[in-house]
Amino acid sequence: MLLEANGVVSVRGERTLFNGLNLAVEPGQLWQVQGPNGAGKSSFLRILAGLLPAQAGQVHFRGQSIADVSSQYHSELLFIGHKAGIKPELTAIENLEFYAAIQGHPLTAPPYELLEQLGLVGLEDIPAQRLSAGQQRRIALARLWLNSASLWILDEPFTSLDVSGIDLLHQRFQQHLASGGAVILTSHQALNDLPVQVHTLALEYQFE
Amino acid sequence: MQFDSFSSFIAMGGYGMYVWSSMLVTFIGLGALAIEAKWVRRTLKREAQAQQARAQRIQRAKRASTQ
Amino acid sequence: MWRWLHPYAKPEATYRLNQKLLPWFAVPGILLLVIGMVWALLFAPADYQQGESYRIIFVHVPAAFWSMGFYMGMAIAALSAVVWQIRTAEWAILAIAPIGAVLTFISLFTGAVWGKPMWGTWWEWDARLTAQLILFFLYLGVLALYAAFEDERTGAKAAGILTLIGTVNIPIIHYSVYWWNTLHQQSTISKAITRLEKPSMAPEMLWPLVVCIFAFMLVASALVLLRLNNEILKREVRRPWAQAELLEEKH
Amino acid sequence: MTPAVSIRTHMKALIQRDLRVAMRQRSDLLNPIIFLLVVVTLFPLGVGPEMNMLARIAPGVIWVSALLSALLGLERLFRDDFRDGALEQMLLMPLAVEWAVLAKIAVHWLLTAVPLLVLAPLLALLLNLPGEAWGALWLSLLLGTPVLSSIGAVGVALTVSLNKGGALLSLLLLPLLIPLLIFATAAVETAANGLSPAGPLALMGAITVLAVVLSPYAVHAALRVSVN
Repeated sequence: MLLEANGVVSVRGERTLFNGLNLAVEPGQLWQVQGPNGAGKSSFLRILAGLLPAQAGQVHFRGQSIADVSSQYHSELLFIGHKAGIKPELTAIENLEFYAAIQGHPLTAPPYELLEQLGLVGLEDIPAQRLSAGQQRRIALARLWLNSASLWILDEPFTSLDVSGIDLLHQRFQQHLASGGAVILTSHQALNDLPVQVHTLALEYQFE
Repeated sequence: MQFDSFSSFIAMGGYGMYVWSSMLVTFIGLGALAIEAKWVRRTLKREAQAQQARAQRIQRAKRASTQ
Repeated sequence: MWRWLHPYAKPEATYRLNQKLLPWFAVPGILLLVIGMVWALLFAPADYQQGESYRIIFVHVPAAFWSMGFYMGMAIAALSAVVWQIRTAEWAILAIAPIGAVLTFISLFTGAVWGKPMWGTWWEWDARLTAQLILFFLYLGVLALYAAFEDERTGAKAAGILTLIGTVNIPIIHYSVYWWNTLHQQSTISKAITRLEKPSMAPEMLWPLVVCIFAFMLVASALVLLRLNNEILKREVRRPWAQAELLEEKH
Repeated sequence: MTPAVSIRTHMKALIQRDLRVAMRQRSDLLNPIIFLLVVVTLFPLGVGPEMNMLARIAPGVIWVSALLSALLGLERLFRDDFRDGALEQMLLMPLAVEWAVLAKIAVHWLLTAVPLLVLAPLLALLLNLPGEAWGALWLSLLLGTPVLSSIGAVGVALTVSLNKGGALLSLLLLPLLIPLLIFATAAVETAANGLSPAGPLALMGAITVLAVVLSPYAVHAALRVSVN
């Protein structure tokens, strides 16, 4: 068992987002967290990543509480949240250089080919603030090719990607799952054309 | 010629420190402006080269996609 | 005149004109500067009161003179930028401001260094020095405002407006500072400064000073042209003519 | 399997990135220091140019102005990182977050204190600070600025998710910085009177060590609250 959540409770303000959520992720699995806006999809992902404390319940990574093994957990985790962590003053290459270095795969050469595949050709050395939101998102997603984390937690990775971008991402997911990794993501789109089995966890909007 | 020897020229009647530091700062200031202008021009040249490389990359990508 | 000037409001034409003008400022400027400095340091007689230390005047006065002069130049550029929307004038503001700031700094520094042996203190809150310091801040303000804008076009516009406000303000600042200084007039040093800086100069001192003032004007103008061309290229770097211009040269 | 990455690599990468970002917005670095210079200039214009009086108020004026200018640029420490999500990524780094915080504090110190230390003699000169006190002023700034950066980091970490900005931060931090102000000005004044400033400076050193060692933990806790 790679990641396991037991009875996770989250209360934001006066509202209970979810109560007693369970999830068990095995290597090679892709999980989609579904639900309407405000159901707490992002909060759930942030709890799984260890950014947000849960009001109750535990999250275990390889059988140990993530709070106890946070260092090991974070070295095997890749989290790309709603805010992607791309510094707007730096170029795509400089941003990726940083993340590659801290993930233990320092870049030897600028990853032009990868950026080209992601539709960022000609934009590699322009400060990210001059690029569109979608293009900045692609820079963040390029990190998926530049690390060897086993667990990916991605918040709406397909937003503002075009068809070929989505295709490329699907391929990468497939590779990752085949090599024993796992993916947890949220998405508004149905993942029908993904050539792997998609496990789903549905959240419902709680009015209380 | 107001000074009879080089050392008296450097000494400036005991005010050497003041006179020469003034001259130094003045010419460093003006020189820095000139050097900065040259330096900016060089970064602009690099920018133009980067632009060229970028255009080539885009063209290559276009060619690859039409094939 | 407007019709004659108009083609030069086009960036490329201005760039070519500047390139042509540059040697006419730079060469005589450097030549005069060398002549002036040699004359000032080697041949001009020593002052009977201040000895050799007065030779600082040959850099101090030109710098102080043109720090004000270039602010006026900047103000004219700002006026043309704000009133007639000439883009090259906007860039001229940005080309002049750092040079004016450096000249102001030189005048402040040399003033302080001159003050030390003469009045025994590096700095005195004398009206003239204080006004010069405030001028320095005005220059820095223009530069900081421009740098704060992400969009260079709006930044240049804002800097132009600030320059004009500063121009209106300079006389007011000047008089208020002088008034403030007479209000607190207790030190004899301040009076001494005013007295010392208005000497009736002997011609053998005056001439090298005039040469230096001219030399500073020419050299600083050459620097303005250099910077203005950089500013033009910075904005036109995507245009074919600028690309060709930049990629051609080798160094 | 992800290769192990040392703390040094992490801190180096962080420091390098932050310096790069700072170099892209140089004006943000210069403005507080120009502000400091202008504020110091205002005092003679306000109280009159009498050199003896200026010499007497110089230590306090310089230190109060330095505190105010330090508060100006302080928000930058975490605000931008919070907005673009880099802060989350920092909390997810596989090293104790305290190290990352320490790297951020070090960069902030480098970018704010070093210009201040360079400018300090000029400020002393403008306010006619007696020559004997220049060394003490410089040392007090050298010892005091790490405290500003590290206690400032705690304040910014606490307020970064609020859109309240500077006033709240000043309200929060200035009371905490009062001891620093007291010891620093005391050091400069004793030196100006020809006595040894070692006592107050030693106390400042102790405060500095305490602040630098403890603040990363406080910042970490505060960031956990803010990044929600």
